Amino acid sequence: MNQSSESSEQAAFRAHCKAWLASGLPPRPGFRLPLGPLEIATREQLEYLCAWQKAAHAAGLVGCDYPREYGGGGLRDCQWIANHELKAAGAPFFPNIVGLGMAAPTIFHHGTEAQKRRLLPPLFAADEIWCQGFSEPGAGSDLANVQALAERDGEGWRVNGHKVWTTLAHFATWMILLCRTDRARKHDGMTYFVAPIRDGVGRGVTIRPLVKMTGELGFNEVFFEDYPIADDLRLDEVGRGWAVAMTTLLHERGAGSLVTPSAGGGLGDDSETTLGAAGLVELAKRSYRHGKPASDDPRLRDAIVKMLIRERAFAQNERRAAVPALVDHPLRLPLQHKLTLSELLQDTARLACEIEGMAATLHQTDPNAPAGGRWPHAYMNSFGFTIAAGSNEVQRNILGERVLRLAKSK
Amino acid sequence: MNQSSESSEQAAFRAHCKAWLASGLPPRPGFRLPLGPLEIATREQLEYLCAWQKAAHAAGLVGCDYPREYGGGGLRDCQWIANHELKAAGAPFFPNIVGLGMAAPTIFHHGTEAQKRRLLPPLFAADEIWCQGFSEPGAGSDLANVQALAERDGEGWRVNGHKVWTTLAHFATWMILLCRTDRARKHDGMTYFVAPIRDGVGRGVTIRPLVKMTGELGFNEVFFEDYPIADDLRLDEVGRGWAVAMTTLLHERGAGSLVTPSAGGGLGDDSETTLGAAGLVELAKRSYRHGKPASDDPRLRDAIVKMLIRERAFAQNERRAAVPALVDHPLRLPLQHKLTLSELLQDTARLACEIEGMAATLHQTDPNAPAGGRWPHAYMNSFGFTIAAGSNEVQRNILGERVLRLAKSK
Amino acid sequence: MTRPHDFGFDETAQILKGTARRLLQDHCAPEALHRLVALDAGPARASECVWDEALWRRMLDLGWTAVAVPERLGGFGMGLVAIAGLVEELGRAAAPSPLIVTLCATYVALACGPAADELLRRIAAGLSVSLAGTDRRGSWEAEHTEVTVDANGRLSGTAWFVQDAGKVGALIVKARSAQGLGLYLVEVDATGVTIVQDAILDLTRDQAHVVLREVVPAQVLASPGDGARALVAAEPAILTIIAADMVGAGEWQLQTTAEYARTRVQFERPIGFFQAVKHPLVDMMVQLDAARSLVYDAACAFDHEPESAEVCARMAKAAASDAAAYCSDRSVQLHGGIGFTWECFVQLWFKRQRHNEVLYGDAAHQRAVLADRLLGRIGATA
Amino acid sequence: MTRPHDFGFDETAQILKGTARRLLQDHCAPEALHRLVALDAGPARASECVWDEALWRRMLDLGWTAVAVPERLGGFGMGLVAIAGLVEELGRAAAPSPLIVTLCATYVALACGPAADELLRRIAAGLSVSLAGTDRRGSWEAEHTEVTVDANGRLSGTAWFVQDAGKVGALIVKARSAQGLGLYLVEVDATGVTIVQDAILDLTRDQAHVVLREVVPAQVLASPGDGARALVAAEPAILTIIAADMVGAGEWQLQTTAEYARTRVQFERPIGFFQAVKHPLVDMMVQLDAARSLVYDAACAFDHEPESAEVCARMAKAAASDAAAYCSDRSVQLHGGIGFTWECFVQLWFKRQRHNEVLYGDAAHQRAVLADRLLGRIGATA
Repeated sequence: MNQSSESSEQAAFRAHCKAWLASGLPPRPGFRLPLGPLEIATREQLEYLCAWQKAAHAAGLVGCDYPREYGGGGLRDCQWIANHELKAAGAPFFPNIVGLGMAAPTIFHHGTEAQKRRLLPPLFAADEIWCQGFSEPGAGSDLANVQALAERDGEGWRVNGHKVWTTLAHFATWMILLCRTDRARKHDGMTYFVAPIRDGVGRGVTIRPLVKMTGELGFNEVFFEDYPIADDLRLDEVGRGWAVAMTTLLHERGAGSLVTPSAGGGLGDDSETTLGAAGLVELAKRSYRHGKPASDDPRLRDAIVKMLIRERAFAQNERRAAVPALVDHPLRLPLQHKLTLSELLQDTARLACEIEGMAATLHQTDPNAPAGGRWPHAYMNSFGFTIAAGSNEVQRNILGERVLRLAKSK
Repeated sequence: MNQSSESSEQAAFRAHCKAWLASGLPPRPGFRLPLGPLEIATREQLEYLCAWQKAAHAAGLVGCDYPREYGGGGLRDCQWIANHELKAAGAPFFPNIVGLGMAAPTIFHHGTEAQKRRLLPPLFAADEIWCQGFSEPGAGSDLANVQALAERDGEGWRVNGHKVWTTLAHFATWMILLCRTDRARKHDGMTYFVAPIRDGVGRGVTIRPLVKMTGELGFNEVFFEDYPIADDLRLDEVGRGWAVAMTTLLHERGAGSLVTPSAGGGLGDDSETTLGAAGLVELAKRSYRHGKPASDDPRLRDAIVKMLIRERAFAQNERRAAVPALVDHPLRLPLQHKLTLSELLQDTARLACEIEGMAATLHQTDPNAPAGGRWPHAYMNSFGFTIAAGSNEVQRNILGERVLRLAKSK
Repeated sequence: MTRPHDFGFDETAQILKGTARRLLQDHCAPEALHRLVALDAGPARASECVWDEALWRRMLDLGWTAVAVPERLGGFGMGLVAIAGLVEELGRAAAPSPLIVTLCATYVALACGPAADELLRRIAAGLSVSLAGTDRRGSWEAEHTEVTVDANGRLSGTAWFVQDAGKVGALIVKARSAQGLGLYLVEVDATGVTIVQDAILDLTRDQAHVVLREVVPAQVLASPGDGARALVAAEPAILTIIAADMVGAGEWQLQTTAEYARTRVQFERPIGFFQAVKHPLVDMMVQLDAARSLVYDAACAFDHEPESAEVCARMAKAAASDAAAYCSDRSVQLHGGIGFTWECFVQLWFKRQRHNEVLYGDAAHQRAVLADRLLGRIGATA
Repeated sequence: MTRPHDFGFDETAQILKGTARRLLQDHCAPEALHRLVALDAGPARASECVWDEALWRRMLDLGWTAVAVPERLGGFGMGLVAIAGLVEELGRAAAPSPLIVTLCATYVALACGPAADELLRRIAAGLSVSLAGTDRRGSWEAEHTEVTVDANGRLSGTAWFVQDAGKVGALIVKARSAQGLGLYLVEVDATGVTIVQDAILDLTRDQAHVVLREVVPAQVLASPGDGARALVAAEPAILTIIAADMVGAGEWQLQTTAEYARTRVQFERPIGFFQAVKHPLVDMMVQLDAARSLVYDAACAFDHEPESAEVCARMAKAAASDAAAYCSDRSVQLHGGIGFTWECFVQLWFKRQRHNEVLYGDAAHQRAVLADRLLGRIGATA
């Protein structure tokens, strides 16, 4: 597929991606791959996926738009091309999701030269995994209420506090860590650190897994007790933590200027390993309602087609977001990204359960569970996505306030 | 239908209703009846309906639970029986809707003996029609913001202000009128009057019809300029207007202790004159989709049955509201009345338009408009109901705050 | 027959409901329930049958298996309206027990006539019974059983999705023969019966498929050809019972989520201040109230006006399934991060509701059947 | 063919869209439009054809009927992506004109081959044309026309729901004969043509049924048997154009309602403070953006990848119809009492959107056809 509006650099890069992907994909593993980075459960899954990210990085498909001195590819506006080709090739996802999507752009925009040179290359290569330390029991949607306290201690800092919902913490080398450094101030009383938490375990850091409602792991609680952190691991100035965190969240919500490296999630077999609407079509053909295939039920057909339309619209929104003449407000489409994607995934999974009928009662360990029991689990896991990174209720506030200029609700 | 839990008084009353209704219904008029009190457009419609209410009152079916000295029937807990039998008989509605539903219970609870004896009998007999003067351009959902000013003027009062959405004002003898009497106070700076507005026309009262989005009349604006009102037309004390208005709204929202006299709206032919879900079934059988009857489209069948279920649930809520052992909170069901009914009517009308397809583009004056073009009009008119008497957004606040004890949103 | 305006929900029904509320508050509070059924979050938990047998003995002491059994057979002969009140409380507590399946089975037995008198006596005395006859596709329709009767009256085949099979003493099995559908009582320990526990999501019940190999039934409840009629007669009661469970469970979800919204503070406000929290809570309440009124309507119709019982029961099941789906979804979302964890109690009700939603046909299935009744079958108009 | 990542929305398309925005702001502002079409609220208004012919002449001066006509026939030969941008602006302004029907007719003519060259030349020069061939049930499907051709090539029958019939100079009529469907150009003033204005709700267009009695067509555009193919080829463009109209109109509804929410004060706050107002506005935006992206996707597919044009166009029409329905509903509700009046401008867009929703098949119709394409026809799996 030749793209009429591509620069010659982009065209050459696309050709390179295609060529490399034709032979660069890893062989299927001998074990089941998780459905997404949040579901990585075993070390063997992690190692397989890290090896894959490392190889893709070596081939120039990860971090293409970052400068070369930071481990990037030194290109311009090429990551989306790599993502597109990765997806088309059915490549597995990259495991360092917090690193690529949140830490990298934040370090790039707010880090010192030394921090960028130290932290970014192993991040892109998946040599160092990252996790996020923002949420706390009392600071979920209301992030400005962060209480974890970093106090001056000689040259450095000492941290006490309690973070929750830290994905991948048990595998991570680094954490992006938002702390309060001034109790008297709210938004400008916070400071942003990058914390080497793996080294901290046993020296002030305790990581405890949180069990999800599915019974699976994936999130953690992290407790800090007099945990020491050097001042050169502070990102940007003291008291600027809120502004830095906004950079992180802008990118997490898909609204940042740097495109996050991403891939499909499967290895070619869509209906087996993805949670897209195409899976609904397959499922409906194998399920029964009123003694006939569920795919013949006009009501379900209508509902499935609605999902196929929403899925295509999501992709076309991404496409249109890159065409300035068809965009009214620069944040209007990017800020919808997480909202629409999370609700699409949730509604798709809910519909799949409806298609399954009685069989949706089965746990994924039951041999008769359709599609390996992944849909009811996906439905439950989808709440992680509609709640996390600012619940969708908060997302709607942000869209209403920043794009439609409505009065602030809080 | 014999009701096991009825008192002997109730049973006798039910028998009386049945017997009278067997012959007491008026003959079909030679003109089209409006779909509801808000749609009364001509004097001949009004006169026909007033004559009917007068006859029903004379027969004891209107105001049954009010004392005899106020023109009532002196019975206990019988109005719902009359309403049930009226509906079953397919009786037309009563035109004095603001009088019966809002003014009567308010006067009964807050009026002086003299006010009750003077105002209630002609209200029940439809000799005097009532309208409501609450809303203003700046006080819609936020009723406490009423600005119409009543100032002391000798023995009486002088009113200046601007009321909107006053149904039936052009036919009304009386208006329930909420005014500000103290600019320095909000909720306790209001006073409630009953105003003889027909007599006031040309003497400080100007009534201007408001045209609805359908092009029909039904609402009015009323302007007061130095309009004099006697002090004996004040209801309850000066400054108690908000409390009195809450009694009115409680009854308007269906949550009052006195049941409002009501009837069906048709004359036996449901599908022609009502806006219920049964009309959807008929419509679907006469409409076509994909070259087949719309009633054969499984998706529409599903949607129609949803409406039939909601309609039955609404009626069963009314039934359950009278069974204390099956009610958790005294206001929980009554406060849902207006919310669920208005959304049921709106969704029913919207679905009807979908069933009609292209023919839903036709105005009711087009000879080819299905069902006389009433459904698209009903859809538009339904917003009057979802917006009026406290928009449904405000209704949800009230339910959340009063029944679920959530923090106040305003 | 007449339909009482108060649904026939009389003082006896109130007492039964009140007793149930108190017993379950005392012995099946959410903390205790979570400790009992959710101690282990591992996947092996999914195929276990965990319940409180001491609580079950208390229920038996109170005679709850006897409530629907006629007095002449040793029961209390209460109407479905009273049973609905009891089941609401079981749902509110999300109580694991074989009571609900036994109540459903009781209505099937009641529809079988004198042949089931003996079974009803045993139920009144404490026998727990489940229904077995759903096919592998999850269809409960009479014709869809995979169990057959041979010429010697022995049963073979598999009954799928048998509820609380791990807790009951006997099964009412639907089986086909050339003469039509029959209903058979099978003791769970009879020769040739294998109960294979399914791994399921709901922690408050168990489910199994039951493999029958030339099983000699303990009793014939309905002869071949008579079974379908009995099932059709009992179905409105079964649907109403499941709907009552969902309405009770939904009320727990509503009240628990409202309590969280009153106490959880974000942005310096209890989150119930925000309409994005308040209005969904109100919508949960509105949907639940509609479903609850339809449950009592359906129960009352079953007791007093059998000709409209099926339509009313399907309406109740459809409304309750939709309400349960919405309440489950919002109870997790509005609890935010904590609602998404194993340790939070909402997951227990979420999973019970998801399970009940699909039992004996989900909302869309009920509406499809209702459409046939209320709009005529497809093709009838053309 | 290739599909440009930017939909092929080039500088020419930007200029066309920008010019349209400015022209309509100047000559079809909401106040002027309301004065023009809503001066009279009486029922007689419903069957009148009211429009601004001076504005139409400006549009003609700008060559807007020529945009889709190939250069060799005197047009500008622009792609559907550019046309979509133009139509978005017509929708945003709710402009009454025969331009949209003429653009739709242009795509039918383009699909007819050389036989329609003359017609396309006339369109480029300013002829306005509408499509006639919907049956009384509102079906646009090729086989459903009620007009027939006799052996002498004369047309008889009624074409229903003809859009803007009171404004155009000619009609493209679908007519059946034993040989199949043909397409015919009929001048509106030809002998035997009676245009009967329907009474409709939308004030920004007119609609009629056209009665033909042995009408001699001005031209045969597609011979009997060739008409269906041309209609099928043009349909994706027609659906995309109507969807673009809805997306533009929806954006007006969104911005106007948001402005109201920023300025209307209740409870001492601009009502946009309340999430019950804010969140529906955001949902309007989300639905509109999805539809808008699908419109450009569909237009681009039509221009560059015809094999996927139908699926993309139906997706766009479905999404735009749903977005239009939601935006219309909420624009009235969130305006409160004032939104419910004739004098408030929102009623004009509300009615235009309701009309567009059902044109050429509503959202559910499009999804039913899409299901056949994407899931296979019913019965294909069994």
